[in-house]
Amino acid sequence: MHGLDLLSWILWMPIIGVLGVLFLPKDNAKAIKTWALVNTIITFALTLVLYSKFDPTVSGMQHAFNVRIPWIPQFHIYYALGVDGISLPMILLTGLLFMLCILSSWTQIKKSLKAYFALLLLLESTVFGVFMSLDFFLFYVYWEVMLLPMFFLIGVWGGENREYAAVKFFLYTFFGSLLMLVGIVALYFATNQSPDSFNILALQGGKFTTQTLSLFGTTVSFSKLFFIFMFIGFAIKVPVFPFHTWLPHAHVQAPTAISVILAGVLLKMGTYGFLRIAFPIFPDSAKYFASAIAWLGLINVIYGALCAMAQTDVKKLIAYSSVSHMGFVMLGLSAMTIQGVNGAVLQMFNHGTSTAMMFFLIGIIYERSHHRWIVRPDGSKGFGGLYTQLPIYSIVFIIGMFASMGLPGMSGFISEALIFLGMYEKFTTITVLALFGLLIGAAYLLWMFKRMFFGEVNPEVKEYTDMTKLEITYMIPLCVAVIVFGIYPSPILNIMKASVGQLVSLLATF
Amino acid sequence: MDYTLSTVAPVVLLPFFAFVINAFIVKKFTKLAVAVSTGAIFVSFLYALRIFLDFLNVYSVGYNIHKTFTWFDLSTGSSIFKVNMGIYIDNMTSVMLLMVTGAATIIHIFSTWYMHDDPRFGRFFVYLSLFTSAMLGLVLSDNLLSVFIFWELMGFCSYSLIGFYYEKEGAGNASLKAFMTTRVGDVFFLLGILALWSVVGNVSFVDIYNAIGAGKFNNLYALGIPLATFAGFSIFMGTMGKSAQVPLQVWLPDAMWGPTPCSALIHAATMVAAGVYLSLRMYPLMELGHLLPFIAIIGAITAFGAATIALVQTDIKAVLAYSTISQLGYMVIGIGVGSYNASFMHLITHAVFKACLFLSAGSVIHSIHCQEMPQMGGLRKKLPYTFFAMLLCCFAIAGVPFFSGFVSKDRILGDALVMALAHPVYIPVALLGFAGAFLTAFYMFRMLFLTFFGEPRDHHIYEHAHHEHLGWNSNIPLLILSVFTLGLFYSGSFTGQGEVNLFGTKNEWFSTLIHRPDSNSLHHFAEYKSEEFGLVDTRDKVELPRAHFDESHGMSEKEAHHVHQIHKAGALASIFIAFMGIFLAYSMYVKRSIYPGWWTSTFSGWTRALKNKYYFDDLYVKKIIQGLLLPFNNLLAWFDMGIYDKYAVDGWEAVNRFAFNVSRWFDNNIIDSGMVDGTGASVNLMNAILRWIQSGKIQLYFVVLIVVLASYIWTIHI
Amino acid sequence: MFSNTLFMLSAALTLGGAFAVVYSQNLMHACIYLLASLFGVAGLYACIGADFLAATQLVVYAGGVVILMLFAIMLTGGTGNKINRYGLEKVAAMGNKKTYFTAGFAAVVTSLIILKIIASVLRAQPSKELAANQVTVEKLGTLLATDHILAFEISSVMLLGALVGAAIISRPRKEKHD
Amino acid sequence: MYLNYLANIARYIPELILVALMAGLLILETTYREDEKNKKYIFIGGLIGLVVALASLVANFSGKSETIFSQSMIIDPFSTLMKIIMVLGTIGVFYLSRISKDIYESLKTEFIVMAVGILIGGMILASANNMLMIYIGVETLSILSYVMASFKKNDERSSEAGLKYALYGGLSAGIMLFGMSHIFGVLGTIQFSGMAVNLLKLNQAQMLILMPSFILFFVGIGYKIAAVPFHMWSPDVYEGSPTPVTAFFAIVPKIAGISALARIGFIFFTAATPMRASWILLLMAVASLTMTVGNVTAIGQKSVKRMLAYSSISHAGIMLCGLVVINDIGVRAITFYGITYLFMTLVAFYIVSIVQDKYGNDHFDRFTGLAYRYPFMAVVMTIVMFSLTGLPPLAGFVAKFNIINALLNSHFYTLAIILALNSVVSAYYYLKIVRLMTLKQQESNEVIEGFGFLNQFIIIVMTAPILVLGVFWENIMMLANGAKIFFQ
Amino acid sequence: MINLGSYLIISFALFICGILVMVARKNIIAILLGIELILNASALNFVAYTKFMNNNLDGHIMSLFIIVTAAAEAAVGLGIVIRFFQLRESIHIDDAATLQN
Repeated sequence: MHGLDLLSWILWMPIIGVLGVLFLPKDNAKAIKTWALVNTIITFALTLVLYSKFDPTVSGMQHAFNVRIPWIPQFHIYYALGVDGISLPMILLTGLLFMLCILSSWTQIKKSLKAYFALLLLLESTVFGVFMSLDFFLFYVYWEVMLLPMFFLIGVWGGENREYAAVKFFLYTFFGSLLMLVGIVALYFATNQSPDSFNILALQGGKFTTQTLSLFGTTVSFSKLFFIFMFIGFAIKVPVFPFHTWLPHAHVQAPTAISVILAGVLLKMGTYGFLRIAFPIFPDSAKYFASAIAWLGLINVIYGALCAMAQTDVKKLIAYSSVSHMGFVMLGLSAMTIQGVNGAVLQMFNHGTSTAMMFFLIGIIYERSHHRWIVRPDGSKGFGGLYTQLPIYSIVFIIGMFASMGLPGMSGFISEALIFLGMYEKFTTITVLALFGLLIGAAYLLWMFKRMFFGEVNPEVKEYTDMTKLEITYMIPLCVAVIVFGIYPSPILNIMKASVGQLVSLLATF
Repeated sequence: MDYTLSTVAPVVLLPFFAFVINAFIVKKFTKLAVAVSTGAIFVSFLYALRIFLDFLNVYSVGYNIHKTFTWFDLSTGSSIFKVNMGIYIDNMTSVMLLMVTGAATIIHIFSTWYMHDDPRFGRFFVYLSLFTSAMLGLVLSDNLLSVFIFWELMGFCSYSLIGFYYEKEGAGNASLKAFMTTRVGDVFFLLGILALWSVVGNVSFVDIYNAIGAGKFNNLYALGIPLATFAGFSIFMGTMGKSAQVPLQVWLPDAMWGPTPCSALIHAATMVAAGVYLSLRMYPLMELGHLLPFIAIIGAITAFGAATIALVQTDIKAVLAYSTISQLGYMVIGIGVGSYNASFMHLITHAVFKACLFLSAGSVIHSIHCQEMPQMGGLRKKLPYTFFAMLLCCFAIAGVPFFSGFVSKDRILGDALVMALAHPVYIPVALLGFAGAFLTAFYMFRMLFLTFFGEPRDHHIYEHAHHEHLGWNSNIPLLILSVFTLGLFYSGSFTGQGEVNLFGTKNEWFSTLIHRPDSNSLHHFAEYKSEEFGLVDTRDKVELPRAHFDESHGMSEKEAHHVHQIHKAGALASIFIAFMGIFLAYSMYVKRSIYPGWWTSTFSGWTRALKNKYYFDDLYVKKIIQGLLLPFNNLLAWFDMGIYDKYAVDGWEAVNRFAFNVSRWFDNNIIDSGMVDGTGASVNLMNAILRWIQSGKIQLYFVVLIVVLASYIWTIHI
Repeated sequence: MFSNTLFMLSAALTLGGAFAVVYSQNLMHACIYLLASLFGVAGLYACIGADFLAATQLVVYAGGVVILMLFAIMLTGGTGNKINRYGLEKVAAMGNKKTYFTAGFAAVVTSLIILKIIASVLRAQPSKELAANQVTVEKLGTLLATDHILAFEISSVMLLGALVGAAIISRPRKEKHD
Repeated sequence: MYLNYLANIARYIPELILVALMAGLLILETTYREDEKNKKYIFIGGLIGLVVALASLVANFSGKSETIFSQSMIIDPFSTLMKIIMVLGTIGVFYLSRISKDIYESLKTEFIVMAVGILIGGMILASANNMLMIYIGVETLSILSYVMASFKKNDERSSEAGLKYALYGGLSAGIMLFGMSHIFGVLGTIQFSGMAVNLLKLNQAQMLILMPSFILFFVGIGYKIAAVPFHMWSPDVYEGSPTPVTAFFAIVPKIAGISALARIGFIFFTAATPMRASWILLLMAVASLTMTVGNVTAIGQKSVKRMLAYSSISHAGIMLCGLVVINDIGVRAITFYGITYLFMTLVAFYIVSIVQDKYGNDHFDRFTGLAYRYPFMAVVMTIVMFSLTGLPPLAGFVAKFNIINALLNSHFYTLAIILALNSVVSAYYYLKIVRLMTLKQQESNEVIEGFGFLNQFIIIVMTAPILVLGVFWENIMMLANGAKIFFQ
Repeated sequence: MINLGSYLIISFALFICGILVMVARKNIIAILLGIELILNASALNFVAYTKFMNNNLDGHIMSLFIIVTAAAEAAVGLGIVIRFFQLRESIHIDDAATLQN
């Protein structure tokens, strides 16, 4: 098909939305919102079309969708897009969450609507770009451009300490991505600037196992050094301990929709980076560092969970829980077995839905209470008796909470179980320790739930109203997702398994 | 009978659909929702009954249905990974199914009366339906993973039902405690599953048995422990959590915050029993892992310890809760001493009489709106049917002959005695078991006497108590259940010794059909075939040999005789003990010839310990959680944000500023003051500051330029 | 012989002038010493046949730079008050022990650099016959008008700019803030 | 026969135009009365002259590389491109000086004359092919710069800046000359072509003289591009000078110095002599120091102008990284960097200047809430700041990418990592402005007169290349690729 | 006696004197004197090298231009000094230190 193909449509549709928002009059809030919503719905519909046309038996990139147009021929840089089983779940998730985020922002955002929706749509496009790029340069561009809207979305529409959080988020990520940039360019020369130097697919397969370079007078393995570089770049995004501290700040300060995007999609970009780039390009080093990654993942799980338990701000608690849950993804990746990696990818998707639910819910209550204290700094209860006052909200909260906890029958369980199954034989000790992460994970969520929802109704809480129709509307798809994929994960697993299998068999040969 | 999707699945799916439907309609159509739930479980009961009758009809030890379907499949290329789900029905399952659906039906019916005035009447049934379907799913599961899934779902329902009265702070605490405590066990259970999966390749029961039979576990180690022990222990930890064994027993008494029918169903009859069911299923693994003595001791400690605590409880439900823990302890002893079918039988009998006890207690509570026994008394006249049902149940639990409790508990104790005589390690087990039996009889009758006998202690309450009338959903269920406390339903005889046949029940059908899958008999699992789940039964309908009762249980005649003798002695002892207990209770609380206060004041230290439940709660909550975990968490969180983030991460900015300041300070102080001014040693401070302000910057620049240049030239050689 | 004598005299004048510039405590004197030193340099030029340069040195420095400096000194030291309105001394002292110490340090460091170069130069110096001194004016003239005509032109730009600039900067007119 | 020194004078037309322009403007200025306001013909004339020069430069670009004036000058695509950048920068600064209040109305004409003079010096430096031209170029740049720095005649700080600049420049020029004299002594010529030939014949002892001399020589150019540790004048001068002058200093002398340095590197250090290694070592040390010191010091600044001064130091350091690799890729990278740097610096200074004119100072606080008053300007400033940080898809990123590219191509991993880390540090203070503009609520609704429609339009037009070059950099890259250094 | 060594040493001495003056003096005009000394040192080198090393008159040309630029620089420098004096009424170098971090 000449002209734009499906992937490009998905990629550029939000940009059309951005332009539309920019041309709409500033005062017509409703038109802006509606336009943004329609745009995201179309985008999501396009991702569903992509899903329907996807051939789950193909292990590599789906040739039907591949795009490869020269961009900077001199450097062999292409506008190359593609989709495979690892990226498709992420694309679907992105399309879904952004659509819901527009709805969630409907009433919550009151300041500079126009800029907000323009930036949100821009963010959507960049996220798609990251998940679709097959050209390293393009990938990097999207990876970095993503920072811009995020910076402003946190910084302008965030909480009281938003600037600090935004700057921190920016600098952290920027630091990591610059190391990645060095890695990208190094790869460019390691392939002797061949026409495939920036082609992510062509770089894959462990072509750099024997190369070395000298750094500070010592000989270093090329593969190991740049694996570490890429690892740091992606690990910051995940975030892997000890690069995690931007996350609580960013989450707490960001407005609801942005927290959702951040936790739901952006964190996945890090692990997606491992799957798409770091592991396939440096499989030997990935193997070499597997146990280190596993230990880091374990630290993430336990450390994040323990820190979450100590939080008195519910959003911060969920932020730390993201640290913990992404630790499971890292564990799954480090296992490098089909169970583990499939589990990790599934966990990426599931965490995207469940944590999005949690952040939406916190946003909903925040809109009513304008605080998020479980326990106020003076020791009194911040909430209490929400269950009595807001029954629908509570039930949705329970669903989200248990999905996040990994209750069987909810989506989180399957992925966590697969991850554990995948890693048990390789890292028994780590598995045993990581299991306690599940325990603590349940503890902090339930404890939080108990303190917020049980007991007598606080006088303040009496004034809260239950979820509005709009809020229910955007929670329903997520509720459905966490339950349906908990019972029947095959729709997601089927599309990813071939691609994951390919990756695992590649790793197995090293 | 054909086992197809349409004949088996409804057992689980009907309550589940009821749950799904009710979840949406409950708010508007409460009555309809209740009807749907109750109807669903009743139909489900009929299906279960049909299955049970089929099994009873075939009457074969080897009869089983194993059907699987692929849940999801991750296989690509050469690597195979598949997760199968399926059903596995054997004799044990069919009995369990019948028990669960039966108890659930009765409790549903009872709840329509008991919960009627509750504002969340409908929602209760939603949870109940979900719970029932989860429990049935667990029972039907063919593998540990799905057991785990349903196990956790039940945990969730239990959590929700304990926290049913969410306005109460205590309910929140209790539900949290219940979920977290069982979660400790669950985590280990999951670990066990992982360990088994690594050996077997999946976790279906049959494959695990086969693997054990084929010796696949030999010479395998996990973390330096033999793998069988490791996995067995992990799974048994699951049992300990769910079945409230020491030291994870703390949650069950608190679980009484839930509505009484839910206590009856979940915390007495089914969910807590699921733990024991799991260990029974994994019996070969426990045996292989040499865990039996450990299990027996845990069970004995639980059985005795809980019984002692029950002595001092004044809350009627608390007594029942501790008695549940204690009885679960007996089941675990049964596993530990190899008394497989007695243990299972106790599971069933206990389910029945304990459900009945709870419902009776519920009836009492509903009638007087009070749970404290010291305020009751004399209710016999006002609640005759309840009293009757409770009396039968108390006989059963106390181990009075002809009642179901006697049949099952006696066999466990008998086997414990056999084992104690053979291995000294079991001696404390037997001793604690018998002592516990004595206490059981005592405290159950204490409860009964305090409630129904004597004079009303609180007249106000007594006056307001409703007179009981026979009602289809109020006390008929109790009576139905109380009928099934008779031992003959289980043993086919009154005494449990297999001598009298009645009503055409098969001779000792329970003992005949439920067979211990021990290492000797595992080989026949290799012949078990599994089929794809479908709408048609493709099973090869082979004629199975009908089972016959083997009095010697496969032992040689001499051994059997020896065992029989010991059993007989044990039975006599336990009968004696039961009556002793009842008599003691009678003399204390009815005749008042022994003054209980003397005991409590004489053993005041003990009493205090008992009242505080041996300080387990204190240890867990105050010491471990509040004393260790939370401070550690706070420390960690403080470290994360206060130290790590502040200094290590934001520190780079500080480092930059520091570098900036150092360079400035260096310019101003070292070069300027130090080298320019510092030469004049007598420069006073004021002068220094003045000069510092009016520093000859440009010349400083010159000096720096020259010095750097020199350093370049002297370091950069060609 | 003459050239040797001239060299000796010039060198002495150069170095003496330079040292005097360093230690003189009077700015006016220092300026005159500088002139002497520059004269000495002109003599040194003359010794090795750079006749045109020597002449230029005399003309430009004696006639231009030093006079300019003297003017500047007079312009800045003129009025009777030694203290300005900020309470600062108008014409600074030439320096003190401390500054000389620092300067000495700088000088030592500099000499480390230069000695390194000079030592190598002298070590690598080829011994070859010196050509007789010739008149350089014509050659220089030719070079300036041919090979280095561009430098010649650009220096005119530079001088023009410097002229205009110096005029702009030092025009005593106070500008209005606008 | 002597006339062959004038051969190819046609290639020299751009500079000639500018010389004529300078003289012409001076004459034109004399026709005005002293107190006449708005001498716009000078401005228009200057603009026309620059545009003509630009046109002739563009025409020159595709011509073949050759030396003119008896090898005093090289006209090659590289120098032509660098000159184009300088001329563009000058044009930009012209307009800025026109609208700025930082330069007295009566001195605006002189500013233009001086700027043209400096531009000539810079262009000479960019294509200098002997030491004399280098020296004359540097001096022309410097001496006129001293004047420019003290252009705010009634401001003590301005004249202090000029003073510091003059003194520091004097010392640097002296040191440079001292180095040059020894180089001349060893190599026996001042022509680069001859020097390059003689260089290969040297023995070890002579090399030993040459390397320190080259370092001394380096000082003269290093101080012009404000390379650490020869940078110390620059923050003071940048802060003290009027803002248009600062903008001018941040562009023309830097670009000129970089191109001279690139040429020197190419001519003397392409061959694998022992000196090459030490030259590279020198440049590496200087480049990493320049980046680091520039960035670290920029963090602590309160004045935006001073911050930009330090930031321009660090950018010079990045360009120096491109010089470390003495090959075409490095040259291409710095050429591209120069182009983007030009636009980024211009836009930044335009906005700073306009804000400063309004409030009388340029503290960071003055930018607070700008996004709510002048969204376009805030967006533009944000784009520039992110581009300076090196964020795709902006030109600054592509420029940095090319530098890293050049570094890694020659396996300078350490330097590449230092560059990357420095970018993070720089992000911090660039973000500070963005943060203040967008994240903080506005303090007032004051109208900033400078942001009229025309000025906004011009600023946006100047920002366009930053965006376009970030995405469609192919063509400019080809251009930069063609701009190879030529030497005989 | 008239050889390269002596010339180099003279120029070396001039250079050092220049540095000493530039660093030690507190008077701005005096510092300008130092610059002249340094420039002369370099110019002398050029001439000396022309004579003793290579007989290339380009060295003379360099010297010539050094003299020229020195003059121009002195003119501009003194102009700035005078302007500074007019504003500040001081030619103390320490008074020219208001611009700092």
